[in-house]
Amino acid sequence: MASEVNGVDLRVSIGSLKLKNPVMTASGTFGYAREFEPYVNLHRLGAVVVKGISLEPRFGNPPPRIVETSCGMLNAIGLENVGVERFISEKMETLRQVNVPVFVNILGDTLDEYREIASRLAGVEGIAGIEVNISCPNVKKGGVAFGTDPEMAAVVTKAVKENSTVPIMVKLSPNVTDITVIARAVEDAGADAVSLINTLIGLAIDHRSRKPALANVIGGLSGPAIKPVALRMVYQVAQAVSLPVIGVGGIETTEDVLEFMLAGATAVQIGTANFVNPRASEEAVEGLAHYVATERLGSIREMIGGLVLP
Amino acid sequence: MASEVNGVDLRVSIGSLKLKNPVMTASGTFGYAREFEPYVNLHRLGAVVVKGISLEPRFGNPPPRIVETSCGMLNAIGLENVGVERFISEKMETLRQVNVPVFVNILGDTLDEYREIASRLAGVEGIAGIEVNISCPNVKKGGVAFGTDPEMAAVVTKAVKENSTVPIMVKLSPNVTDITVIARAVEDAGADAVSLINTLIGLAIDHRSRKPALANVIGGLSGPAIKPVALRMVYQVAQAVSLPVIGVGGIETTEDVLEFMLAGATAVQIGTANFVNPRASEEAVEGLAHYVATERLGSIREMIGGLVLP
Amino acid sequence: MPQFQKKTQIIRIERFASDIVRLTLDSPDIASVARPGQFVMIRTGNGKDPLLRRPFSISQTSNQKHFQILFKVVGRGTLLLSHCREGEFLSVLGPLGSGFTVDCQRMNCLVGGGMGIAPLLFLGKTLSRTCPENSPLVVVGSRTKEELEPLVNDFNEIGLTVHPATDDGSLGHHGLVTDVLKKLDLRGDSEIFVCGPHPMMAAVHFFCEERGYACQVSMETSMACGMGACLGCIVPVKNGAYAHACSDGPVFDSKELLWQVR
Amino acid sequence: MPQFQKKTQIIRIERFASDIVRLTLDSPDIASVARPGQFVMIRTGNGKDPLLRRPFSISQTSNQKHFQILFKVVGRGTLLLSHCREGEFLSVLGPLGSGFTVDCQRMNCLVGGGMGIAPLLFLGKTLSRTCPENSPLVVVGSRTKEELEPLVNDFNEIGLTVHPATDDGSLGHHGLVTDVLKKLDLRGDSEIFVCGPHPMMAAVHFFCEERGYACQVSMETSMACGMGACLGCIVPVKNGAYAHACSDGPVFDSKELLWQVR
Ligand SMILES: Cc1cc2nc3c(=O)[nH]c(=O)nc-3n(C[C@H](O)[C@H](O)[C@H](O)COP(=O)(O)OP(=O)(O)OC[C@H]3O[C@@H](n4cnc5c(N)ncnc54)[C@H](O)[C@@H]3O)c2cc1C
Ligand SMILES: Cc1cc2nc3c(=O)[nH]c(=O)nc-3n(C[C@H](O)[C@H](O)[C@H](O)COP(=O)(O)OP(=O)(O)OC[C@H]3O[C@@H](n4cnc5c(N)ncnc54)[C@H](O)[C@@H]3O)c2cc1C
Ligand SMILES: Cc1cc2nc3c(=O)[nH]c(=O)nc-3n(C[C@H](O)[C@H](O)[C@H](O)COP(=O)(O)O)c2cc1C
Ligand SMILES: Cc1cc2nc3c(=O)[nH]c(=O)nc-3n(C[C@H](O)[C@H](O)[C@H](O)COP(=O)(O)O)c2cc1C
Ligand code: FES
Ligand code: FES
Repeated sequence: MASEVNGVDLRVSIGSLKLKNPVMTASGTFGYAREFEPYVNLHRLGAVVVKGISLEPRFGNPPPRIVETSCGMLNAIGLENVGVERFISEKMETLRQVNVPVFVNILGDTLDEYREIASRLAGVEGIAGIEVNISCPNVKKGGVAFGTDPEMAAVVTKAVKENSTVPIMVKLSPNVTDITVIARAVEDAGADAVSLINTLIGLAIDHRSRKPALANVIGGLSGPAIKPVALRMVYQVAQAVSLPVIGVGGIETTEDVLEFMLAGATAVQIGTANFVNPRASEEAVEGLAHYVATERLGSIREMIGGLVLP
Repeated sequence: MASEVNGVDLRVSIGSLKLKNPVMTASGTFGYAREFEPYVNLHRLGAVVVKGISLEPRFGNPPPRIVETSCGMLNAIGLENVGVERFISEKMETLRQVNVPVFVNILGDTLDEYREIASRLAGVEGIAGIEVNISCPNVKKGGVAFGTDPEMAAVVTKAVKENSTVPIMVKLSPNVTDITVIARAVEDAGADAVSLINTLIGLAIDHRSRKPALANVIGGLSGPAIKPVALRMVYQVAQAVSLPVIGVGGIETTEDVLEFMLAGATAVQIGTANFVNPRASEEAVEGLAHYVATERLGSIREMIGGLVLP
Repeated sequence: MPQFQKKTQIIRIERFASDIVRLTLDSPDIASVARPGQFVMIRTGNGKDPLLRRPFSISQTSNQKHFQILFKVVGRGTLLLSHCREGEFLSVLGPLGSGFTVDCQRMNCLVGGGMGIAPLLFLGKTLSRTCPENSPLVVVGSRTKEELEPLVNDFNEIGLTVHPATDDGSLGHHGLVTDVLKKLDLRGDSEIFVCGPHPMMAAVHFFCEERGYACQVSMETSMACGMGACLGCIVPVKNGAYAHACSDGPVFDSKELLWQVR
Repeated sequence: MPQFQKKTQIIRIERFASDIVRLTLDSPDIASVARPGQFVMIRTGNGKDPLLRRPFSISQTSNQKHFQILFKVVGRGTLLLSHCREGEFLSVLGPLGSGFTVDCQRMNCLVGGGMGIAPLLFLGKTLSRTCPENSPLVVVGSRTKEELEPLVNDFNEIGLTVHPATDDGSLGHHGLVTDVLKKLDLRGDSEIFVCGPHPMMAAVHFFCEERGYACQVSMETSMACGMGACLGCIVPVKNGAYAHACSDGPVFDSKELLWQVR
């Protein structure tokens, strides 16, 4: 694995895992990576996080599932996925051929489901890490409750950690009063990293039909609109925990990545921007390399938490 | 007071207060109303809510206080205001000359301050109602704590209610896990209405200077970016309480107003949009009148909570 | 299948009606590999609002160099696009999705309504070339002559006979394309290729099912990515499951889909 | 004071450098009441991003019909504005803020740097008309001749003598406008009107304080509303308080403000 781009040091660590650069792709926005092969040299990315996987296959929510909002979008995919077995037999097969660390995003409706899916993934070749989705707002059971209650968040973290053979990253919900409380709870429970934020819960209405724009009524808000909230939460969490913090939310450009790193992120995930510019992630890697070179930094790690307070 | 625009019934009630239409302006975005006289026929609005008033005058935060974000803006004005005494002697003087119901937005760092400011305003001529800001994220003490804790929110509500001679509307913070809990708490404590949402807490960073874009570091996010979150919370709160709900957040056009009313709002407040289009509020009144007429509604009230679920 | 993200230059703008525009874009990469039924995702502005790309069928290609899209202004994205000037560049992703599958042995019939005619032009052209012995029938309908005539002319230029229908009777049959379709003398082995408003496609599907014709439909849904990544663009299929319009489609065998009987 | 929200037509676009543009806008309402030092708030696009209007000084008016703004492309808003075409309409709020206060008895001297020259053209014109006996001195500086010369010509046309300075020495003094100012033979009752980058205005303020000259500065801050409603546009004044650039200013007596000694 090439650890440097053009001789520039972009490496960062997430627990025991070394990434060649801090640019990851966000779950649910990058498919199973192969969709982006026409556009991106996947091996140049820091890591990819695949679409959320549950124990059993899910059909997901009925249409419409997405709607655009001002500088953002709402989605209520409802966690459509092939289930862990087919994920391992079909998707991992092709993912292994891509020379990039793969994080598997997992979710469950019950503690047992989290435990089972983690055990099932344990030891599967080619999985670099697990991202535990405790925050998805779309499924009524499970998701919301786990991510908004520090105790439940801790219990899930522990269950997954105990059954995993790779570093685990817990993905936090922004729909809480104090995200640092949840972050500290999952840190204490053994998480190797936290990623944030998942989507903000939102609603869109079509005034003509007087109906919700999404069949599921509510959905998750993502994109540039939420960036200020994500950046604030990353800043708060980075000060509250000593784990690596992975910044997510409205990131599209190199400048966005730099801002999240200044706020305290060790790495970032690019989400909705992949839809607009499929090359966003690779362009950010290139941009960071350029930045480190022109600013003559020893490494990109110098940016982490480098925010200068007034 | 003309209760109909072009013979169309736009009237709504907030507690004992009858408004000629549901379009209000949001605190902090409409000055003391007179600033908008060149652009708006103020007497055509449902009501205006003035900038937040504290017991003592406040200078507010140092600059920069505002920064634009994607489809939104962050502000950290820090509640600059002339204090309740000068507000009464200077600002109310001119506000009384405008033929429109005036809500005074109040805030305090302590329970006593809320109580005192409410008593001081009690009986002052020309005040139609009080909006209690328990949600401002900019002042370290008071604001955040009151608005995110149901008990504190209730205590403040009760204190203001007991000392007020006019209907009180409590303005809720969106930076909470479950806004319906707070809404129910202030309902039980005697609020006449709830308004929501105040700004989402956000952060912007200038990657060149590596500094926060605002001197206060964090600020409040407003504008179209937050509309889906506001709409969702209005929808949730309208189902949870039987008080009138006043919708705020990213509202600019007639269509936006209709969407908030469908979600359950009895009235709305237009905020950031006033900066972009100072005529936004009056245009929304005109748009609603047109809508009621062309859709042949008995009154605009038919829209309240009219969302059609799939 | 090759896919590209390209800045393509607008080399021609045609306005068929106040709200109907055809753009000719210069992109040898996309034009040379595109197949009928495929689409592109286009950024309609440079800012972050509108945020997402918009999907448009590839409506014709020429000389393996240019391709066209034909669209109607229905919202902010298409409005922005309609304000573009010749010489400007648009960011385009494509070609995306599966195309139509054609069988020269069958009696082929293209049925298009409104902007659904766009991909059928490309299909008609390809059919005339690949099945020279077997000209497809073409039934297309639109609101009015003004917007339909240029497209009818394009079909005629390829040498295809068109049965037009308009809502106002200003060109061809006064009424629905489905009326026209039903009156055609179709062979038992007919395959109908249909693209248009959902109710029209449903009607054609049921008609084909009744008659035992094969039927391919091109489905429109909201799309965020166009490449199978967001899972937003679903269409209901049998057994409560969903197919993805962008990657499994947009062209489907109509029998695979779940149609609401109206 | 009258203020308007108007759709104004762009009747002329001049490009002085790749990133410096002057627009002439048609608005009798605004042009006929505007005073030097006032500004307008302009929507730079039709979408919601960029969201806020951008402030620009009124740089000249003519015939009570047209007014001009002169701007430099520094970000997304100004970039969008620079792409406008003649004939298009821009939404403008104005005229806003207080203007310069002039006293014909004093020796008046206009000092401008970069885009800060914009409002001084208007001021120069007004001074020539209202104080015909007493031509003001004009000291203006910019990066290079290319962008400064058209403005110098405009001052010359009003009959004013200009002392130019450029960063690269391509026109006039090679260096800062403050160097030029310091070498001028100024009377004790001089009043300096200054607009430009903050460090330049601070330097001029301290210079005036030292010499006992009156000094009016035009302050630039971020602004959301331009009309005193948002309280976002503050400049620090004495005693820890703040003034609002849009409504108390943008023109201030420099002695009222808090200047950081550099
Ligand atoms: C595969 C595919 C191919 C398409 N090909 C063409 C084409 O060749 N020509 C053409 O004119 N249009 C085509 N469309 C539809 C086109 O993508 C939409 O009209 C466009 O996205 C609308 O964007 P907007 O910003 O103008 O409208 P928006 O502001 O996004 O929406 C305005 C209105 O249009 C409706 N709308 C939005 N998207 C769609 C959609 N996909 N289908 C139906 N209604 C929609 C919305 O519900 C809303 O009422 C195609 C769609 C798909 C999925
Ligand atoms: C009263 C007033 C009058 C003005 N008159 C003129 C004028 O006549 N000609 C002219 O070219 N400009 C003038 N400006 C500045 C002009 O408003 C900004 O350049 C413009 O808002 C930048 O918008 P943008 O979207 O291009 O840049 P943004 O994307 O908003 O910002 C790009 C960069 O410019 C900086 N910037 C933004 N606003 C300002 C500002 N107000 N002052 C200094 N730096 C800023 C930002 O910090 C950022 O680094 C004036 C400002 C004020 C307050
Ligand atoms: C269409 C879509 C699907 C998503 N699916 C998942 C998912 O399966 N699991 C998850 O943890 N997050 C999911 N997310 C959330 C993103 O990973 C990310 O946290 C969020 O979109 C914010 O980042 P962005 O603004 O860059 O998109 C999804 C987001 C979108 C837009
Ligand atoms: C510049 C600014 C100042 C504000 N000041 C106050 C205030 O003093 N009191 C208050 O309750 N809300 C204040 N708000 C919040 C608004 O009233 C409103 O709740 C919020 O901006 C969301 O609505 P919008 O998206 O329409 O702006 C302020 C908002 C802005 C942008
Ligand atoms: S549009 Fe994203 S999966 Fe089809
Ligand atoms: S810009 Fe809003 S108060 Fe000055």
